[in-house]
Amino acid sequence: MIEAVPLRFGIPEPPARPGELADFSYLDVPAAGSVARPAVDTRPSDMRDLAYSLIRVLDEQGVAVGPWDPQADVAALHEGLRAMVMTRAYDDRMTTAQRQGKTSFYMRCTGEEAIAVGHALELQARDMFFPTYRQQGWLIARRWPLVDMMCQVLSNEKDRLHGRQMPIMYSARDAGFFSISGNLGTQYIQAVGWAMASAIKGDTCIASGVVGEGTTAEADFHHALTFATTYQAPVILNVVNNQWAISSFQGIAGGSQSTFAARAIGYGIPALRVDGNDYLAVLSATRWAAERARTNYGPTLIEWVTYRAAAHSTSDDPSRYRPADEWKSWPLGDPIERLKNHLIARTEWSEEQHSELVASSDREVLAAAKEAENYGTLLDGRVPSARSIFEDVFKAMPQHLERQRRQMEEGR
Amino acid sequence: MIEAVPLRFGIPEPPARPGELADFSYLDVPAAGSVARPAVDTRPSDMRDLAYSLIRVLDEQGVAVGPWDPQADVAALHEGLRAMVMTRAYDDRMTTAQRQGKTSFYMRCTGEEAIAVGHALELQARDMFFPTYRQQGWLIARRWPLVDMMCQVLSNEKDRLHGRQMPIMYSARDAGFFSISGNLGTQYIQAVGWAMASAIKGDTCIASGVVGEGTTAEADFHHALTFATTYQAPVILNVVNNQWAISSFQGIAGGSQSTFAARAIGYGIPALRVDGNDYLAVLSATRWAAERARTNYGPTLIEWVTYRAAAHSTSDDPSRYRPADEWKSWPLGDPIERLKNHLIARTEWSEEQHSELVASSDREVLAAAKEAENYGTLLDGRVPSARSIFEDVFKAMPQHLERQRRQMEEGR
Amino acid sequence: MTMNAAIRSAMDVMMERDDNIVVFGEDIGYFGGVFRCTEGLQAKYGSTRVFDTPIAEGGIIGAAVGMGAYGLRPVVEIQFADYVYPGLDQLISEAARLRYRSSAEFTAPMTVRMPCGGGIHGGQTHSQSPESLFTHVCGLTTVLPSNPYDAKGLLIASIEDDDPVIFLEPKRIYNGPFDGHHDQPVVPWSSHPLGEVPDGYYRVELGKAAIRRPGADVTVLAYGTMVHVAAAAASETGIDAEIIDLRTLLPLDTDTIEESVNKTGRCVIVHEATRTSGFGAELSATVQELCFYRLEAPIERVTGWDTPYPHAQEWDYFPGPARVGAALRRVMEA
Amino acid sequence: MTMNAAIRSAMDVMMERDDNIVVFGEDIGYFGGVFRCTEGLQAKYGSTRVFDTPIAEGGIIGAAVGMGAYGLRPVVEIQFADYVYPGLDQLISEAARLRYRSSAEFTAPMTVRMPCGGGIHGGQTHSQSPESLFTHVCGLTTVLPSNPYDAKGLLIASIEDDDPVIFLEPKRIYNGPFDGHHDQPVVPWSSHPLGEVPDGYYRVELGKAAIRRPGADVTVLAYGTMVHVAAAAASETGIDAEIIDLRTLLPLDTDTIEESVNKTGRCVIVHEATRTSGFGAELSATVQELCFYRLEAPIERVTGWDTPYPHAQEWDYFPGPARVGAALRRVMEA
Ligand SMILES: Cc1ncc(C[n+]2csc(CCOP(=O)(O)OP(=O)(O)O)c2C)c(N)n1
Ligand SMILES: Cc1ncc(C[n+]2csc(CCOP(=O)(O)OP(=O)(O)O)c2C)c(N)n1
Ligand SMILES: [Mg+2]
Ligand SMILES: [Mg+2]
Repeated sequence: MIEAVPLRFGIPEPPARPGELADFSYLDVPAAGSVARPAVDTRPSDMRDLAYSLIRVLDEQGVAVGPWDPQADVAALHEGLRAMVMTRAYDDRMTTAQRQGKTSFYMRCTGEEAIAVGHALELQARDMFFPTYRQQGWLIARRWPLVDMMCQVLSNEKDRLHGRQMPIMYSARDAGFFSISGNLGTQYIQAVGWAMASAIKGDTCIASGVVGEGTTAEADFHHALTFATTYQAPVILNVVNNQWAISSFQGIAGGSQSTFAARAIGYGIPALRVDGNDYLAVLSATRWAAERARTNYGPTLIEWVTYRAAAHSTSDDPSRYRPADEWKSWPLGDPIERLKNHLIARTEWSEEQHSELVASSDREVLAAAKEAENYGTLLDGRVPSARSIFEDVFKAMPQHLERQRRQMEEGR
Repeated sequence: MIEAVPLRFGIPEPPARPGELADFSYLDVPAAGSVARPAVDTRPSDMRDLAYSLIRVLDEQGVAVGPWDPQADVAALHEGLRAMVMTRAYDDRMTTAQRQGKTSFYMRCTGEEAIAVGHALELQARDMFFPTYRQQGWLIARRWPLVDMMCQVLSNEKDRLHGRQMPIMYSARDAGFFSISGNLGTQYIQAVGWAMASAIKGDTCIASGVVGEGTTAEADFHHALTFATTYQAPVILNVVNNQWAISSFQGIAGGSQSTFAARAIGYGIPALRVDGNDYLAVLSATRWAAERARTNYGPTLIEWVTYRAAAHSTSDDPSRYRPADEWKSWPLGDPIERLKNHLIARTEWSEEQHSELVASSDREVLAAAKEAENYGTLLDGRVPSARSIFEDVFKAMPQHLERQRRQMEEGR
Repeated sequence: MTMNAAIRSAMDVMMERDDNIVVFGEDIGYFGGVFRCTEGLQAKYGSTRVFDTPIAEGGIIGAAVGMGAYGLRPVVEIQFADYVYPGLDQLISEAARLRYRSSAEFTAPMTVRMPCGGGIHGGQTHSQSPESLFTHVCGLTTVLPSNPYDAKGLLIASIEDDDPVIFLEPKRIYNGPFDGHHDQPVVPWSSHPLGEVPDGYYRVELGKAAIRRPGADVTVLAYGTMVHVAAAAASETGIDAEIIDLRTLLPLDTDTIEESVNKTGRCVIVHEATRTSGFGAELSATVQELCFYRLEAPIERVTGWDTPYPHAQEWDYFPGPARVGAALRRVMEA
Repeated sequence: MTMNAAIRSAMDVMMERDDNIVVFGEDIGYFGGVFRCTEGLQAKYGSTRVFDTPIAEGGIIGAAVGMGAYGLRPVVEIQFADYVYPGLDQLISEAARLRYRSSAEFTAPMTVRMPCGGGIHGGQTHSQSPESLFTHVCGLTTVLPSNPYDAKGLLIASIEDDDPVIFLEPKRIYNGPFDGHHDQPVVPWSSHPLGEVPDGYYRVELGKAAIRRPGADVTVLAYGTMVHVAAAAASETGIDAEIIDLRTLLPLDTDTIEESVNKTGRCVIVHEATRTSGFGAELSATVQELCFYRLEAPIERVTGWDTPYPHAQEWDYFPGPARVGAALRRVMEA
């Protein structure tokens, strides 16, 4: 019998706090092209190592290398670049609108654009995406109207959601984009349920759900993996590991002891761990997981390793809890820069074309913003009617809600 | 782009239903002694294979072999055998009491006795056990009074829990046995919280929590593993895989795609998968995990592979959903038989001694039952007072409960 | 027909009519559910439409929300209402809000069945009546039948409803109209008019109460098991009570309630759930808002006590005919 | 002192006195919480007693139950009351029941803090007031302060309580006594008497209401933000209302309520939560039970509507001084 030592309480600490030097040595970055690509019908138990590696396609020179190179044609890559640049322009504009008081709140996805954009362009029209609040890139990639996005953010008279929802809580069924919930993680098991339904009906479309690495701690993450494995649901379960959950670094969610991709292993679900700032890796990993799902090989979990370059939201100030310049040291760089360099390396793009793309995106966003603001903003008070807050609680308005609406109108 | 095939919905089916031949070919049973025993300070990532193997000590001849042999002395084994035999005698008696209407409900642990008994005798007095309703073996191994156990089951005037709780929902702080909850899984994260508290205080005692394999699907299983890994809590997380959750075989909880032990891997928690009907393996695996926890190497998950030989509870009839004789084919046998044979092989026990142990245990249980029934049963209505139902809702009874108690007494 | 048979029949009838209806929950497939409410459905419709689930109420309800968004109509079982809490977030934050937050782009047409109430020696984790929690959540419809005929018709209406419906089943009356006299044998539903259940399709509309016993002196508001307890109390006290079986708690049939209390001027509310913030509170508040000037006596609530449901002292907790009768006398004497 | 500062001070004072007190929750450690209520505590007491948690409300509350059973006194933060639902099972089935089901062998002395209420354009997932759900759960104490002085004293009393306490913090009044006039700047707590908060230890007892404004004509029952809204309504209508700040919802101070309503004969109840089965229902039912023969007008409830909390139309939802004033006039004219 061992003699008793006092127990110690451990709590993971981030590598650097404000004032300290950024340090990402905890992340090891294998060379692009170094990870094997198994056939999609490989048994999960034969590819567990994928959960501990990092799938990368673009090397330091921006050249696509290795078995995960999606061999994407140039038009597709231009389309992806357009959407990423537009997404960043959109984020800039909406951030400004919030500062001007035209809306109450906004959330950027800076540095993570490749994931939602690549995913959107790789999946099919009838597939359903269950996003978080940081997947606006999907809507832009699917060319959902910028003006509609903005009207929602501005809660104005043209807001499809009638001002009831907080800014950025889009819902866009026509773009295969499920209504965003303010409650973390709930959409993950819903994505699995949607995929089960598709399989129950013998349909051909799949679902894809997203959570951040912090949200993997919620119950619905576990429920999603359990149901996905038991029913072999045709679903892609994405974990966007952007290293931070508001002020909590990924170690607080358990990232110091393992990868988030590895969570899937214990459920018998295959997992890919992917450089989320490598647009070609995003296309390729999405394609692999989608093909598995579509051909009845079941679910796949993908951990996208990226970095939340901006504040959590307009209510947040990251300089309170992490080095202000941490992003500069992020080993996986900027997804837009990397795709740009790849296209330039292929002589399919130039700095001039890129500056023009950035400028034209800004112009397009600005024009859309002008139009959207014509329909009102939270600031000028041209918001949807109070009457509408009683609608859509139920399909048919029950007596007690009609009574309450009357009372509201009588000022009771 | 692959062409679309209709999706299929899969649902795992047990190998055999009533009328069919029992079939446990899904379980592969390695030879005793074949699994290596790593040092307790081994990194989790260096022993993942333990989650897919099966630790066994007793070979077909009942001889203890291999690195996991606990080298237990004979007295300790006799003590374990006594507790297992007594537990079975107790279950028999209480099952009869339920049939006689002396209590409303009972749950047996037949075939699983080794786990709670071995665990109880291996852990220390100040450690805290967070059990399910199938761990009565712990109380008997810790020699908690049989009469007190019975009075709780009978809800009589001596019931320490004042008849408020359903039968078998024991609470025995003095035996290091946490209050049993009727809500599955809730105790698992509580065990982690208790262990965190012990570490926070620099104490030396550890916690051990239990769930059945079916309950691994609940949220609190995930919470327990997440918190245990993040704070490296000194806790043992047990999964008793007895193949069934009421009528649902272990595949419904995801057991067809992986082992339950493997769930731990993705959290960076080491996992042991152990023959739960091998008493020596139970001692040995418990010792290994407890030593890790006590020496600040953090949590361990143990999957105990066993079989629920009896009905789920007295309200259940397993012949409706599984072959009536399934247990006969169970590859890991009966834990009592196996320990008995081991001791006989060591010439430290005989059939005669065993029959005498069984007989004396029955006598002891019968005597305890007679005494307990003197204090009343649900049948004769000598149950705790109605007044007491208002106590312990809060530490001090608030005004509104005093008022309600008066109203009850006035028949309002 | 027993109440469980009526509930099974409702699912059977609807599954035949609409193959977007799927049924799942813990032990409900091959086994047919711990209360046998789904017996035979898997054999008839196959395990693609009727299947067991992992033990995860949050997962069950969350998956149902996703399926509803796809276009199915899930009918799920929570094994006991006492175990719905792990699924409350998916009910409150998701199922109840989905239509609203997406402006009807996505909806959650689902029915969540769960046995509730005590009287079977189930102790605190097999006896609870959490209905009032659901009625506080806008977007949920809450139904609680008192007999086989209503159970089938209301369940069919619930399944056809395009929004989430909580369907609570008082387990103590699955087999007969238990009236609180636990010392007497329960008469089976077969000998009760409301135990006569048509085999085919029919609806009992949501949001409509039923007057079980017309009366002039006092209005009793009850639902589920308590409807039968109230009837016993009325006949035993000889008080001419008008017994209203609410059937649907939300939306509430305030017209029927208002009319009755305006007539009787007296009101007794009975439920099994704990008293504080139980649904009786909302009923009492509503009645005095609607009928204040007609009330001749204080509205009384007869409820479970504000304690967990005890095991051995179950009948001291259960609001039986004696307690209800005493309340009737008090309001008549007031 | 602001209300968040008062809350921080309560934890600080108690952590100094009792090293069994630990504080944890999402983003509450190094960062100090999204509402800064734990700012500086980790620096002062170290990360063994003040630490961040994974994003799992069920895990936070479940771990707290286990720690309480060990002998610690956890004080946990749920980032928004809207996110407590994943933790409800651990609260309802475990924390609230542990003492009862173990006959006091094990207890859960813990405090669960959570910001509640709207008025910050937080939409439906940052504005909810779920207090009535907690009041229906026997074994839970529910506290909801309206000012910094009470917030500190009540939080200290809550932390010292040997059973689980739900401590709701109306986020709209963290910085000042907002009275519903959203078009006007909020006066800071520094210029309000109840913003004067002693640095040291003191208790405000649980279960005791406070009369904020004595009055003869009508009793207003309110808590949290609504206390200030009611005060504004009273002064703007010139109606001599007696405003009772409940402070603790359960156990409820019925003596103070009864005495006041028996005096005024009129009662208006105000809360921000949705109306149906909100805590106002229990208050209304209780008042008519206690004061039936003294009531001269129907009890009125002024509440949030039975819809999710809208974002852009927040002020159409929020029960402001105009609506409360109108109710006061109605009951006076009745
Ligand atoms: C159930 C729930 N708990 C807490 C919150 C508050 N919250 C909003 S975002 C967030 C951090 C999420 O981090 P992560 O999952 O990593 O996503 P990221 O923001 O990094 O994209 C928290 C705690 C919430 N919205 N819902
Ligand atoms: C939260 C919750 N859901 C459902 C139940 C009903 N129930 C009681 S035991 C049981 C099966 C548990 O199976 P398992 O975890 O494998 O434990 P075993 O009974 O096999 O020991 C179920 C579903 C419950 N008690 N609590
Ligand atoms: Mg993150
Ligand atoms: Mg089991």
